[in-house]
Amino acid sequence: MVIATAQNSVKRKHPKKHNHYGFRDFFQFDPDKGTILDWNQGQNILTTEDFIIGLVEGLQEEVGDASAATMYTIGCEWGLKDAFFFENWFEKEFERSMRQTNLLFLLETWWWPFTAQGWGRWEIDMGDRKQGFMFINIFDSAVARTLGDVGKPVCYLYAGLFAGFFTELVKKQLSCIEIQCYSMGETYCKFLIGGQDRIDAAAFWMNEGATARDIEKRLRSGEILR
Amino acid sequence: MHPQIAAVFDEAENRYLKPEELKLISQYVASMPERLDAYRSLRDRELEIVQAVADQLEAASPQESEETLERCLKNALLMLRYCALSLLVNDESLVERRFLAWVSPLAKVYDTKAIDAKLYRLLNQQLSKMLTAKQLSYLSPSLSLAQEALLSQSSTPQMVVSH
Amino acid sequence: MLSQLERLTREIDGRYASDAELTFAIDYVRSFNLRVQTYQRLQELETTLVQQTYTKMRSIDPSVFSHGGDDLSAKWKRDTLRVMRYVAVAVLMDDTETFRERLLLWFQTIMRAFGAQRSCNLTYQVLQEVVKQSLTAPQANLVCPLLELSRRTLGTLT
Amino acid sequence: MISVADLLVNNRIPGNFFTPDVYVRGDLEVGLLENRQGDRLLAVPETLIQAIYSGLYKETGQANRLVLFNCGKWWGKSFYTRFCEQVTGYYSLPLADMPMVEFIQALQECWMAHGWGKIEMDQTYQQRGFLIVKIQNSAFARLAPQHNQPACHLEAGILASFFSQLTGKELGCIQTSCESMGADCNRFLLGLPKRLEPIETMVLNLDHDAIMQQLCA
Repeated sequence: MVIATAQNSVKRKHPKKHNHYGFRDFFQFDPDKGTILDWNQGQNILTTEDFIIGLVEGLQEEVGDASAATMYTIGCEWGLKDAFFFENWFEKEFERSMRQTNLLFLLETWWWPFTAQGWGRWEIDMGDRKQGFMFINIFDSAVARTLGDVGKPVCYLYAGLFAGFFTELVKKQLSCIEIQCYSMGETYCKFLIGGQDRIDAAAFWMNEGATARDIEKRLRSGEILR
Repeated sequence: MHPQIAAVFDEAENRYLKPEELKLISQYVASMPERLDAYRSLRDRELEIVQAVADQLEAASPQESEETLERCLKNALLMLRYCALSLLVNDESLVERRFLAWVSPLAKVYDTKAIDAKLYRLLNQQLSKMLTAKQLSYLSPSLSLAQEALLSQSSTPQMVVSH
Repeated sequence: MLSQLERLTREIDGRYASDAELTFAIDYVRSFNLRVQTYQRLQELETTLVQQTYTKMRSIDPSVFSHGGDDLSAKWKRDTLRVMRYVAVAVLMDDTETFRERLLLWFQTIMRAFGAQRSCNLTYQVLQEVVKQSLTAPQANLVCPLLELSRRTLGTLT
Repeated sequence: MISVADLLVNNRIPGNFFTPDVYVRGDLEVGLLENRQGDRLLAVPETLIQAIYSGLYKETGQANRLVLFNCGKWWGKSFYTRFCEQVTGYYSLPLADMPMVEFIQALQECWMAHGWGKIEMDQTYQQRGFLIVKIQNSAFARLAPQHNQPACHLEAGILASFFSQLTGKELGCIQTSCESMGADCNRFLLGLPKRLEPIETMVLNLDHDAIMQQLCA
């Protein structure tokens, strides 16, 4: 009702409004076309978790264990494309270059559309940025929540998304690994982003049974695989 | 609700409401008690109203099947319910999105325009007997919107897929 | 009120609302005059309230408006005005939920990104005191819960 | 005599279950979307749709079409179940008693509410064992990377699953026209896999009408 009537005009009337992430502000439904556009004029489709399951199961059937790597690659492509998409709307909305913006503010602004699109909330920990790595927590990962408790990390799509986006943002090849997952019985998912050497080290330690906390500690003490 | 009232938060950070905008809200709020009365009357006397319509319609259409009449009456009940809601929140577009978008394509397929026309005449008579002129004036924008939309469309042949 | 009307239209699908479901509308009609008065009062006093809060905060903690040598006063005023104006509309419309969804949840992440929680905590605490001095008790009772919500949402360290 | 009271079920008259502004709601505090049944929804942005195409191409090369079709089949299977649950629950009717017009209309509304475009059934060739499904404004067609053959493999998969379950027969689905190639809409031909076989090669150089002509000659 109400707000839906006004919704199509909000962006037109207030193109520079920043707090536009409520459902009825953010999405514009076109009843003639049967399509949905978001605030930044990107087309969206709504799906249930069946879409994620379909993707995971369909891949499993075709490529077997390579499905994890494939989901990661899809994520990387997503992050890369989204970095360009983001830069475009950010600079229009805020009338300034992405590179002359407070970094934390920039990143919060990047994640807001994902929050509105139902991908869960995040928390970013940049305390170790100078050392070349950082952590992201995701609450209610769409992948892990969908697949349930399977005893190992499953959010390759998110890991790829972060790797792709941050690689483009800092113009340096970065990778990402999920070191704690809702699907391992944890309450939220934790991702480590950094150069390949660190990600390899974390993967190795995880294989040996290290927890996210162990990995954080070892990284902070400067330990790296030889 | 009136789109302008629904939009009060949109400009909140830029400015306070203009006197005429504030007046619009005040007018709506002032009309609220009467709207609520009308809503409650429609709710509490729905069966009485529509039953009277049903009896007259059945008597006036002996050649129509009960199934068809029932379908039309059901749509009329739904229409009245959405019009009542739209009277309450002062938003006719609700009737379009929630009622017409669903019922018009079906009414088209079942081709019930002739019966619907009769039905609406009877229904409107009942309503004008029961509501005050003021209440009727709140109800009629959505009611005429719904009735005109359904009576103005042409019919299409029915689809025949089977399970 | 807006979010309640919206919820009503969502929840009553193909049926009528019960009297209990309509109570909010009756309550709103009853409180409306006070809401308009309060809204207009906030509009009149906007500058004074913000200025008084600013002075009081300065006397409590002079460091709160500077960060690494930058004077944040102008930025603080803009942010505080923004919240105040949303509070005013939320009072008028009796709509805490829309206030939260349209402003607070987003603003919380922004304030955190800039590390402004301590300043926010103080701001919306002092603002409540100032409002209580300048508005009548019934008016302040409509405004302060929203300011307290702002303090808790924007001023809490994670 | 018609009793109006008997027309009501639980004092309700069902309308459009899939009305967009009622069907979907968002909760910004937790960053979640859900439908009116309480199932979680995701808004898949166009950058992800593009990434699915390009990521799969990188990893699986030409096989990406088959992979997408398969993913669609998995998706369609659950979609059918969920859809039937929703409509039978909301309209308080077992599926077998639901008039086909209303079932199809609910599907059309459901399709639109999810932003998947407009879907229509064309039964011209039903006597010959084919059903044509037309979809307009598909995001999968609009965001397709190449424009030399039909691109909506995911949708083809969904439709194959959906109509297989609806009809109780294992059906195949082949796309015969695509918006990405300039067609007015995406056409999907559904039928028994054996009867669809000859079309696989026709699709590469014949348009939809020519295919139907050959098929029904």
